[in-house]
Amino acid sequence: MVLYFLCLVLFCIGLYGVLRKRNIVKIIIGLGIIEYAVNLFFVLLGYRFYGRAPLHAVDQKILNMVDPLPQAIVLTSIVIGLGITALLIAIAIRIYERYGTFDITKIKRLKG
Amino acid sequence: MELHILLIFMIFAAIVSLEIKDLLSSVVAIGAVGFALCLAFLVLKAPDLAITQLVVEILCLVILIRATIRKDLPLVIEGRWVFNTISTLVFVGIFLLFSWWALKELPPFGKPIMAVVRRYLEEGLSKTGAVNLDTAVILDFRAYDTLGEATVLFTSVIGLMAILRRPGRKE
Amino acid sequence: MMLKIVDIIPLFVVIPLGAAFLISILGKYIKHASDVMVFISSTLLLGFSIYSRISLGHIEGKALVYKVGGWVPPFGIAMVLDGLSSFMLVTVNLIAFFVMIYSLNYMERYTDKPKFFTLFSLMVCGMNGMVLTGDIFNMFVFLEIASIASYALVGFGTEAEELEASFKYAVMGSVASSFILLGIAFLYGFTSTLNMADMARILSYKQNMYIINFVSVLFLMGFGLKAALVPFHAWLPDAHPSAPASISAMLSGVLIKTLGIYGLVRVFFNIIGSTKEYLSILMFLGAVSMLVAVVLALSQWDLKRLLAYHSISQIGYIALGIGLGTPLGIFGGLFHLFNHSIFKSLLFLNSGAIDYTLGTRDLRETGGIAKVMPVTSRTNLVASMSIAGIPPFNGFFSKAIIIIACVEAGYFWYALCAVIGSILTLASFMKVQKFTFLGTLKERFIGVREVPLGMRFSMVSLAFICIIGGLLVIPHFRFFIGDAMHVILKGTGYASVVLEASR
Amino acid sequence: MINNPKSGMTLIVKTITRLTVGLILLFGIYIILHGHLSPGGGFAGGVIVALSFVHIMLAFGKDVAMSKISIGLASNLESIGALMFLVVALMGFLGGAFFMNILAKGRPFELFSAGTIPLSNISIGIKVGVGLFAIFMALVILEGTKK
Repeated sequence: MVLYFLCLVLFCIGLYGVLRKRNIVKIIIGLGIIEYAVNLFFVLLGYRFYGRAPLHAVDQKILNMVDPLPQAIVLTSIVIGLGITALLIAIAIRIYERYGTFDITKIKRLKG
Repeated sequence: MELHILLIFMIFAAIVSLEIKDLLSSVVAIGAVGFALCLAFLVLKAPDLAITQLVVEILCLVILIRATIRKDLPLVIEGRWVFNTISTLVFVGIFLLFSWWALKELPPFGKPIMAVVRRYLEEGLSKTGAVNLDTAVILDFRAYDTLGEATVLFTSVIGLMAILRRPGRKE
Repeated sequence: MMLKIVDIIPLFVVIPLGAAFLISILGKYIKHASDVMVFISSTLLLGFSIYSRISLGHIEGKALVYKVGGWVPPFGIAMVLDGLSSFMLVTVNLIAFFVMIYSLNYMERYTDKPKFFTLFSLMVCGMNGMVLTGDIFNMFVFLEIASIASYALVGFGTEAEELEASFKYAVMGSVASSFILLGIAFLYGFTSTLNMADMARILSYKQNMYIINFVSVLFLMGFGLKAALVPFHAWLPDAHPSAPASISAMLSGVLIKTLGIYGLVRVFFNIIGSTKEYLSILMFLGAVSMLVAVVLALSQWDLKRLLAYHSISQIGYIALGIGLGTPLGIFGGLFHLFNHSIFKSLLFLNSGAIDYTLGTRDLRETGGIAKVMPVTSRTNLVASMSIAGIPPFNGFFSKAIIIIACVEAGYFWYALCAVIGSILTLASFMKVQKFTFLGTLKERFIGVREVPLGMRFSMVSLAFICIIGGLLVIPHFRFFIGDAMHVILKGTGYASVVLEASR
Repeated sequence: MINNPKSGMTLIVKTITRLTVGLILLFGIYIILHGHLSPGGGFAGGVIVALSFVHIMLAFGKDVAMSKISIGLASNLESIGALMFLVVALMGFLGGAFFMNILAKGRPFELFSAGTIPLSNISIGIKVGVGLFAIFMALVILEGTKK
């Protein structure tokens, strides 16, 4: 129960970073923290006390395996996070090339 | 118990990575959060995820450092956004308060109700032949997800190359 | 050869995917390979979606379930084709077909056309996949494909404003996706299944738990941000104007509806089960975004930014219509969703044509191009009439139905907001007509010629659909939207229909 | 060309890289092939393969890595990997449903078992490996071509 709550605290730190920070790289880092928190929350849901990794052993019959479904989902979510981070960094580099700064308060050519 | 330590370390490292002035050290701090997450996956008996998270984390760090190191960056100046800070903190506070009640109704930690997954565990080896049930779920029971997943990565590579191409428009 | 409809369902995702992968290889080597391949894939998709809509119309109120990988649904992923998803398929592929023909000519101004068409068909694949799947995590994955493709497409011109707009859009979009994924995590922990029908069945047993309200707030924030309802609309006025015209037509016309409104409807009506409070929140958000966005649009001088604000206000109409929950209201909301995607993409294509020839989008600089560009001005006139709700055009019918439904359901204030909204829309589009098409032609635009054939063809055919759009109301064609309305009205009955169909 | 002092890092890094790059690539291929037996799989193995190329590029500088794989070849290989995965999926059509695992499942703990899972793993491994290297190359090339 406490673990779930700590996970959501990490989620909120990432959210704070995204909404509050002025530097583009810090915003990307905030998004990374949000991705980590959601992934950890998913795997925490699938954990089982005294569980074993979801791999069959050659000789023995393992009964108490951990839930493999969240693991499949978090694998997908990690790679989605990598895709988004790579795209955001590419945009950030091009913005730095055009505006000369990473500070979003100075990147204000869009009006209205 | 060690999960609690790992989580508190991750929270502390996340705060450090957001608040520190120098960009490069904040990137290194986010690396620390990623490696702690990889350790947490190992403790939670998810070896597949630990490998993937570790390796993806390294690539993320290399790309992030690539983006921040060449620039002669002044130290990050913090703005006086009073209203923005208050509204974010109020939103975060309400969110955490309501989430505490919602978390009470989830099944307790460590005792998941594995309604659908029970069949994966029983038939995983016989139906798909894969020893690693995680791969059996990814590439056979829910292979359509992985097709979407490969497309997401393909889209981000093509999108990245589209954004980084040199002459944007023909004059 | 009566092709069984069930076998077509995976083709909606495989065709655009195959086209995208082939275009990215052959596009560099063969001169027109990307144009030919994207044309074939769009025509096939449009044909299949109309075929599926008509043939599904005959099987009243039943869903078709395709078991991916041969697994029975709760254990594998199921693709569900019912009234609502086939209606959304037709909308998506119709607009994608015309925008594709338009961008064959329009994208000459940009370098690297094959990459554009790869990302375009990936976006269509993401939307088709999201509309078709019966699995909630799979919906998230395809939502991500469509979103990432649209982030890259918004920044396709690599100018300073476009990069800034695409960065803001990408950050807001990823935050929304993380909220949606957190909601999915809570639902998985609570019901331990990912199949939407299975989840709806389990949730109907465990009623009025506190966690359901928390999860629906998460989903409201996530899908509301994708649909640009008012508190979350900040990214849309920046993202749509700076995208290439054909992409802003796709974004405003279809993307915010498929990712936003369809997601909200599926989650709130079919999985969680809509109670009074959710509907009233949805209606309130709709009414507020209707008024706020129209008032903001009045003061805009950039043509595409003005159109972007109108997108937010029209999404407010759709949210208001569907939020009523009454059969007439939902019918009006869905009908307006179809109409809005037609005339809003036509308006963006017109602004693209003006930008293509004159090079500027500012209303103060353009003037009197009716004489020089006859086709664009006539189609723009048709589109402005139908967005403002003038009788013979399709916009009038859907707005009238929504207003009547509001009055019938007793929400006079919302009906009044809808009327005021459409009057202000008419006012701002009169301004557009006056400043761009009437008035005196500036001397530096004398030598301007009409846009090439491809752009003219798609603009004229969209204007034609605007004119005949009103026919969907008469009983013979009513099944086109009626099936989608029945799916929404059945609410959590969706679970029994899908589970029975997947036996 | 290999050890001109100007491009890439110092000589010590280059000699160590010459030793370790082969092992990293081999380890990545091992993880891809044994995806259905031991933890890891197409994604993890692909990223390790990408990291081995990035390792060469960081140590030896841009042009050495470019001589091995140019960015055009990289994006072509990536699309081919994605097409292979789509073909494996479409092969399922013969057996009935879209992603059906139609090949023989074989004995559980063999390398060639579990039907189409190793094929999918290989195609994903190629796609992820080459695609992520193409990302890194695009980032590095952008720096080179200033206005």
